[in-house]
Amino acid sequence: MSDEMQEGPQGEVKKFMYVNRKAPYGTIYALEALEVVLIGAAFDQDVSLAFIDDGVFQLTDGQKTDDIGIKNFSPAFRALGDYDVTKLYVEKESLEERGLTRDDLMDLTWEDEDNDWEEKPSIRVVSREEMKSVLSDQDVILSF
Amino acid sequence: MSDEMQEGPQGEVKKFMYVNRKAPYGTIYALEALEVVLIGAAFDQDVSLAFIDDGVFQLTDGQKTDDIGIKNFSPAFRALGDYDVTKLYVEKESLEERGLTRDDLMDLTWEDEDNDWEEKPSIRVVSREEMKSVLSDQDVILSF
Amino acid sequence: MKFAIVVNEGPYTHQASDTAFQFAKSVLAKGHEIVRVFFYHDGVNNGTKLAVPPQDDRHIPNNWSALAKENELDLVLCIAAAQRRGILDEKEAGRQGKDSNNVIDGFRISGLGQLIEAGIQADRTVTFGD
Amino acid sequence: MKFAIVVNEGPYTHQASDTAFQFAKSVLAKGHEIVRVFFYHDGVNNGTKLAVPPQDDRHIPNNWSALAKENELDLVLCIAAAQRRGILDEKEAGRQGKDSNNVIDGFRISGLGQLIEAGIQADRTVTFGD
Amino acid sequence: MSILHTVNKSPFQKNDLASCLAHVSDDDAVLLIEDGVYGVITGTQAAGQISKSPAAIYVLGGDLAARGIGEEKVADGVKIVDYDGFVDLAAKHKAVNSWL
Amino acid sequence: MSILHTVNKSPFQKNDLASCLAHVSDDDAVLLIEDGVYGVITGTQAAGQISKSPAAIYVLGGDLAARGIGEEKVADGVKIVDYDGFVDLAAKHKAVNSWL
Repeated sequence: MSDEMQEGPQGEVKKFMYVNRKAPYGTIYALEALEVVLIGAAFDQDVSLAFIDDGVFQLTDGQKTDDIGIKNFSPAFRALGDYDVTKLYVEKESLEERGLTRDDLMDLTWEDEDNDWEEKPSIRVVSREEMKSVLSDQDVILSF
Repeated sequence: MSDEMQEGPQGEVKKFMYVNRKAPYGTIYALEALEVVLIGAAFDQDVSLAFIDDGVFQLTDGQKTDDIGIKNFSPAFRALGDYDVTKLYVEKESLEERGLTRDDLMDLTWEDEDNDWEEKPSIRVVSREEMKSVLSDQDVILSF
Repeated sequence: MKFAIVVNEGPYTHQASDTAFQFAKSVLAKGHEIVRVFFYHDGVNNGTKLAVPPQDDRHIPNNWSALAKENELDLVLCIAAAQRRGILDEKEAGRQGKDSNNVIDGFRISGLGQLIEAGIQADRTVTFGD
Repeated sequence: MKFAIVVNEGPYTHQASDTAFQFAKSVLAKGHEIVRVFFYHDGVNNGTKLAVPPQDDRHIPNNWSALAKENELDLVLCIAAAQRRGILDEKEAGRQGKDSNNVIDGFRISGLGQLIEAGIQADRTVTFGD
Repeated sequence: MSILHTVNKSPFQKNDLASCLAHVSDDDAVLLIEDGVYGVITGTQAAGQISKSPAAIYVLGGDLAARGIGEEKVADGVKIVDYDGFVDLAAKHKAVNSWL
Repeated sequence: MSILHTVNKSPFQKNDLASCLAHVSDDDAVLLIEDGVYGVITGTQAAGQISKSPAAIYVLGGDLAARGIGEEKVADGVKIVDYDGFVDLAAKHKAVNSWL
């Protein structure tokens, strides 16, 4: 994976990790985390998202919120690719414990401008061991 | 145990159960639950408190809150007897899982006016099975 | 049948207020009575008149306020919980020497006794929280 | 060393704001710098000027306000989170046509970019929440 | 008369469902709402606990749909209700115990 | 450089401590604060998990005292720190990961 990033206004590129461990709708953390990620994308930092534990539920396909009277915000995840947020690490063990597979998740992609705008998947299902080393590698960790 | 109660202003006595399942200080629920119990005591209903799961931590002896800058509200539990709130059911299994015994809890008592003001313990350590039947017996259950 | 409803969390952060709202609408639609909706803990934050949620989102305090007007509901904010969290009506703000107030129409501020009284009067008391 | 502090829960209900406050005092006592305290989610409720806690309890919004004045701290309430929850300063209240406002001295309202900027500028970002 | 228990938190991260199931009487009912609905996903440890309970288990359909949990994923024996069904369950039992 | 993890919730009711311990690297540190401090009570399942972790484990003394958990109840190997110690730990590690 490429880590070439433009420098931000402060002339510094930090590795920002947004950790998502909570389910959507029961609490607002998932929605407001996504709002931070979308705003943060303008700062040209090296951004990753981690989906651990119940956080993986944020990415389920087919969310329909009409009956609970709350806006379905899951389509906003599809916009992440346009904002150059392309590294969504989803923990395999978390999926499995919850009876989910990658097929239950939305199909999120980004277009690689360095490679003839090839469409690439944004979701990277990783093992807990891989997640550990991704977490170790960060400069700033924001948890929701 | 005696269930003779005075009738309230509405001419009805209901069994009110306050369920405490949360630890003190990390959140305000324990403190604000106690405020309800103290106000509710004026209504002459048949009042019980249940301490289940982390709720048992509310009753630990020797709480000293100076360093965290939050008021120690545990002494207010000692006032419950004066308000005729005398049934505090504490679940034995919840204590054990948390490495606690009855000796780690405050010594809470009430004075039995029908028995020459004899001092009696308010805390009744009960098994999970007994807790189940206490819960089954209630008319109004308020959870905190 | 008479219902009392207790809401223990504020708007938006937890689903509790939304679920209580949907539940209350169903209680009324089925011909039952709501003797009171009591807002405790952070639940008092449902009674603010200063909320400005995004246009495409629900307006939780306004929705409660409108439901109360349509159905003559008694929506009570616990005074002790409200003072601690900065929810004051005009009268209370005056008494406390504050230059602003923030309780929306349709809610009233009162004591914890109103919660116990609701529990006594109602056939069922249902709590929504976290 | 430069610290950024993030507070994600409101006053009194969760300990997060208290812990952040004790942490902030220690950061300053040890001679470090606090580039910003950013209040997000229900954390924006720490910035209310209408709280009237019991006399024998701590006054969380006042304590933050005083700490900010003594140490020239930058306390920022996220505008999107604040609007949703009914936390408005005088300017924002005017813009929204509201007759009251409730932000205490020492806090300012600004955008989420201030959180990211703090994370970039600080050597350490520490989050307190639930 | 029996009691209706509600559980609103995910069983994968919180013990509320487990504690509730340990405290229900045989003729009680349990209704899963909000994030509690994740407890019904077939094949999980939570659904296994539910299937062993003598109590009747219900789940709020609106909360399932919101979370993208299709009905084909709901464990056998769990009944799906709407908010009207929630009201009926509350009316049918003598008290409601919310496992907050 | 390694990471400081903080856990602020009771391990008896929430999975945050367990999830944190499953994600720490060997040279990381874990600091238990607020209701997280219950994790150090000797003889409990939580303290057992802690003792198996390669990471250094710290607990905030003020939160222990507030909850009436005496130092004699603190599991072996856990170091007690105050808020100044919390700041030192944050300074010493390259980033802080709060398990909210």
